[in-house]
Amino acid sequence: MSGAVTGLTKHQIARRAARDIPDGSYVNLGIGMPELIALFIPDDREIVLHIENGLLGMGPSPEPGEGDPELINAGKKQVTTRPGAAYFHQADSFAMIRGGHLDLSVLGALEVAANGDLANWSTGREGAIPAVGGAMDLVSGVKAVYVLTRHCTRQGTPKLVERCSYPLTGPGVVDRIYTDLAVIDVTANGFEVVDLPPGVGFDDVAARTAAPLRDARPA
Amino acid sequence: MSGAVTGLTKHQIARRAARDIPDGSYVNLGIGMPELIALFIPDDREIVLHIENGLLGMGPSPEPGEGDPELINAGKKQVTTRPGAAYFHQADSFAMIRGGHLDLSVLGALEVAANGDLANWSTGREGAIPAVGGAMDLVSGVKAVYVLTRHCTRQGTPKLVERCSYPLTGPGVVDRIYTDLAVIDVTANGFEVVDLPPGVGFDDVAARTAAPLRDARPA
Amino acid sequence: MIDKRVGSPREAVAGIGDGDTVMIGGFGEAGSPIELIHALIDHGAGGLTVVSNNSGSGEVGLAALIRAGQVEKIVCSFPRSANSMVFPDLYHAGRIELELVPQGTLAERIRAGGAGIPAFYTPTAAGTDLEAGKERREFDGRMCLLERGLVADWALIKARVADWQGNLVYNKTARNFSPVMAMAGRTTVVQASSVIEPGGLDPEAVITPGIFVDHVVHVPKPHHESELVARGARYP
Amino acid sequence: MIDKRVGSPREAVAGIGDGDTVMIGGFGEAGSPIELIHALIDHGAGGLTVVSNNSGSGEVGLAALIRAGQVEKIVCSFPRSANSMVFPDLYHAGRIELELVPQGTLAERIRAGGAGIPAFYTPTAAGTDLEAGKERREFDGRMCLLERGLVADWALIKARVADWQGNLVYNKTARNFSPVMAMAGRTTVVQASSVIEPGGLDPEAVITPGIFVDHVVHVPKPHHESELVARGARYP
Repeated sequence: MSGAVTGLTKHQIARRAARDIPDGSYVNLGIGMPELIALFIPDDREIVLHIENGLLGMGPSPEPGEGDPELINAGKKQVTTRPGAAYFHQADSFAMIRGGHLDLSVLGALEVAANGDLANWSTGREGAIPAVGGAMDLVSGVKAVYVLTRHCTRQGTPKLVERCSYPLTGPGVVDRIYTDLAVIDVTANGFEVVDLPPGVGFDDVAARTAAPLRDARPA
Repeated sequence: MSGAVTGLTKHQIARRAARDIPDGSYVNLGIGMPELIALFIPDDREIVLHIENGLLGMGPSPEPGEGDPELINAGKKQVTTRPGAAYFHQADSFAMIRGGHLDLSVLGALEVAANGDLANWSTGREGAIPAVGGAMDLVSGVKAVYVLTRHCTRQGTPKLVERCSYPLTGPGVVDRIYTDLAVIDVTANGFEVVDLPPGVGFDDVAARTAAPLRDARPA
Repeated sequence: MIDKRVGSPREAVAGIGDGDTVMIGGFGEAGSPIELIHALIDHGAGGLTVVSNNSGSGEVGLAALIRAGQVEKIVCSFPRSANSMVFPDLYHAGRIELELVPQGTLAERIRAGGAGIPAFYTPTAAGTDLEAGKERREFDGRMCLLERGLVADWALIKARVADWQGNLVYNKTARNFSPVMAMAGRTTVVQASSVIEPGGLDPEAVITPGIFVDHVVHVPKPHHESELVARGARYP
Repeated sequence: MIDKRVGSPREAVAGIGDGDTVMIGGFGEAGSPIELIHALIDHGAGGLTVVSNNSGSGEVGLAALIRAGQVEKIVCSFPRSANSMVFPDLYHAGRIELELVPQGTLAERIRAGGAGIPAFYTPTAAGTDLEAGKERREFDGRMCLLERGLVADWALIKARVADWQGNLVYNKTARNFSPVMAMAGRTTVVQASSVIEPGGLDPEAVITPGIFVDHVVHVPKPHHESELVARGARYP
C-alpha cells in the first residue's frame, strides 16, 4: 500500500456528488452522509428531494422551536417543505420508487462490488437485529443509484471489493461511487476511476481498493 | 302456466328493495332499475351511495342548469354530493369494491341461475360490441349482491333459470333477487321465495321461473 | 428551475410516434382531455394503441381519433356509447382491435404499471369468458387470474389546476383514471384549466405529485364533450 | 345516521382479542396512535401479531406494548431504534418473532390486502437473503418475488381531522401507513385531534374515505412520543 493520503471530508464528498446532480432531478437521499448533499445543491439548480415516508419537496431543517414532530425525514429528523411540495402515503411513495419515477437514489454502503452489488443493510453478524427499511426498494426501483462512502473502513479495510461478503441489498444496482479518494463508475468492465480530488493519485486509490481498477479519467 | 298476473312496477320493485337496505350501509347501485333505489331510501336511514367512477356520498340529480358535466354517475348522468362525500381515483374506487368494503351491490340481470350465477353483461350475440364496465369487479368483490329485474323478458321468457345461457358476469355471486313478482333468496338449495307482493301467488311465480322454487315465506 | 409548461396542446403531443401506446384519461366525458386528443388528431400519429375506459361519443374527442383511423387497438372496459357508431362501425369492419378488461382490473393494471408491479392476482373475471388465455391460480380458496401491469409511452390527462412542477388537483368525478395514468405514462401530458406557481396548492391536498407529470398545457376553457355532441360537432 | 364516534380509546379497542393481528400506523413517532396503543396495553389482549414499520422507542407506545409481552410477532421493516432496547432484548431472548419486510413491499402488501389483491410480484429483494422461502418468477427479464396481501383484524391509526362518518385527513408525514392500514383492517380505529360534522371536509381533499373506518375517537392533544421519551416516561 502506498503512503498516507488525505482525501475529502464527508462534507466535501457530499459537495462533490451534489455537483453531478442535474437540474430538475427527483432524488432520494439516504440516511447519513447522503443527507449532507442537501446542503450543497448549487443555487442555480432545482432538485426535488423525496423522502420515502411521504414527501416530495423536502426543505432544510426547521429553525429551533419551529419544527413539527410529524414532519420528519427517513432518518426521523425534523424537516421543512419547499413550494411545490406534496404529501402522500407509503404505498404511493414506494410506487414512485418501485415504478422508476425517481431519477436518483443516493445511499451509504458497507461494501460495493465490482459488479455493482451493494451491501448496506446488514453485517450478517450473529445476534444483530436485522432492519432493512426502504433500501432494497430504492436500489431495485430508482433509475440510478449512487453510493457515498469512505473508501475504507476505520480499520483500513477496503469497501470496494470483488465480491460482497455482507448480505446484499441488491445485485448489480450501483452506478457510481463517491468516496474520500475518488469518483468511481461501476461499469460492465468493473470499477473505473472518473475523477480524483487534488493530492490523490490513481495508485493511492488502487492500493486501497480490493478489486481491479481502471483509470478512465478524461485525458 | 297460470293466468295473467299483475306484479310490481319498476319503481315499486326499487321501493321494495330499498326497504331491505340497513341504515349505515355502503351501497353501489347499477345502471337502470337499481338506480331507482336512490329515490326510495327511507328518511330514517343514512345509506352512503358509491359510484365506481369515483365518489362516495352521491346525492340526487341536480336542479336543471345546476349540474356539472364532470360530476356524473356510472350511467353518465349528472348527480350531486351529500355531506361527508369524498372523491377518489379509479384504482382506489375499485380497491373498495374488490377489497370487500362495500356492503351491497345492486345490479340488473339478463339471467340468474339457481346456483347464483349471474349473466348481465353480454348476450353473446354474434356482432354485438362486448362491454363489461365494472360489473365483474362488483360481483366478485362486494359483500352482498342483489339483482333487480323483471321476472321474465318482454317475450315472457323466464330470467331465473337452472343454468345461464348467456356468458357469466360471475359464478355463484347473487344473494337475492327482487322482481315484479317476488323477492327470492339464492340459497344452497336454490331459489327460495321469501316475499310476494299482494295479488301474486307462489304458483304464479313458480310458473314463470325456469328452475325449482321453494316457498320459504315466514308462516 | 422546474417548469414543465409548454405553449400549446400541439407542442405537448408533438413527440407521439406511430405505433405508440397512449393512455387517455376520462370516464365518459368527465376528465377526457379533449383538446389534447384533438391536437393528436392534427398531429396525425397512427397505429396507436389507446388505453381508455370508453370509446368516445359523437364525432369529437376520442371517437374522432378513432374515426380518423389512428387507433389500431383499444384497451377498454366499456366501448359502447348511446350516441356514437364510430367504434362499432370500425370494429365490425375488423379495422380496430379490442382488448376488453373489467373496469377495476383496468384501473389496477394501470396503477400496477405505474408502481413497478409487473403482475398481480385478482378474483375479478375468474369463471367468466374474460379469463380466456389468463393464468389461473387459487389463493385462500378463491380462484384468481394473473393480470399484468400496464405502462404506456404517453398518458394524456385533464386536471383542474396544475402548478409549473406538475402537481395536480382534479374536478370531482373527472379525477377517475387520470392519477393512475399519470403514473403509468412514460411521458405524461396534462391539460389544466388553471396553471399556477409552485406553492399555490396545499401540499396535503395534491392528488398527483409533479414527479408523475412531464408537460403542462394551459387550456383555460376546455370543451365539454356532451355539449359538442349535442350540437352535432365533428372534429376536425 | 352514520356516527362512528366512540367515547374513549378504551372503548374503541375493547374488541381486540388474544391472538388478533393489529396494524399500527406511524413511521417512527409520526402518525403513531399512542393513546390507542396505551389503551390496548390497559386492555391487555395478548399473543398479538403487530404490523408496523418500526418497533417503537423508549418505553412508551409501541415499545411499551411489546415490553408488556402482548406481542408474539411483529411484521416490520425497521425494528431498530437508537433509544430503545425493548424489542432487541425480547428478540434476543427468543420471546418475539420478527418477519422482516422491505418498507415498500410492506406498504404494498398492506394496500393489496385492503384492495382485495391476494398476491403480486415485485422485483424488490430479488437476489437478496430476504427472498428466502418466496416464489421467484421472471417478468420482462427481471427476477421478481411473489408477495402476499396483508389484512388484519384491527388497524389503529391517527389522523388530524375526522368527521363522524370516518372521513380523514392527516398531518404532514404522519400520513405514512395510515391510509393503507385503514383499508386493510377488518375493524379500523382512528384517533383524531379534531372530530367534526360530515360536510366539514372538502370532498376533493379527503385522504381516507369513511368507508374504511369503523370507530372514531377524539384525542384532542395527543402525546408526542419523542417528548415522552425525552423525559424518560414509561407506560403504564
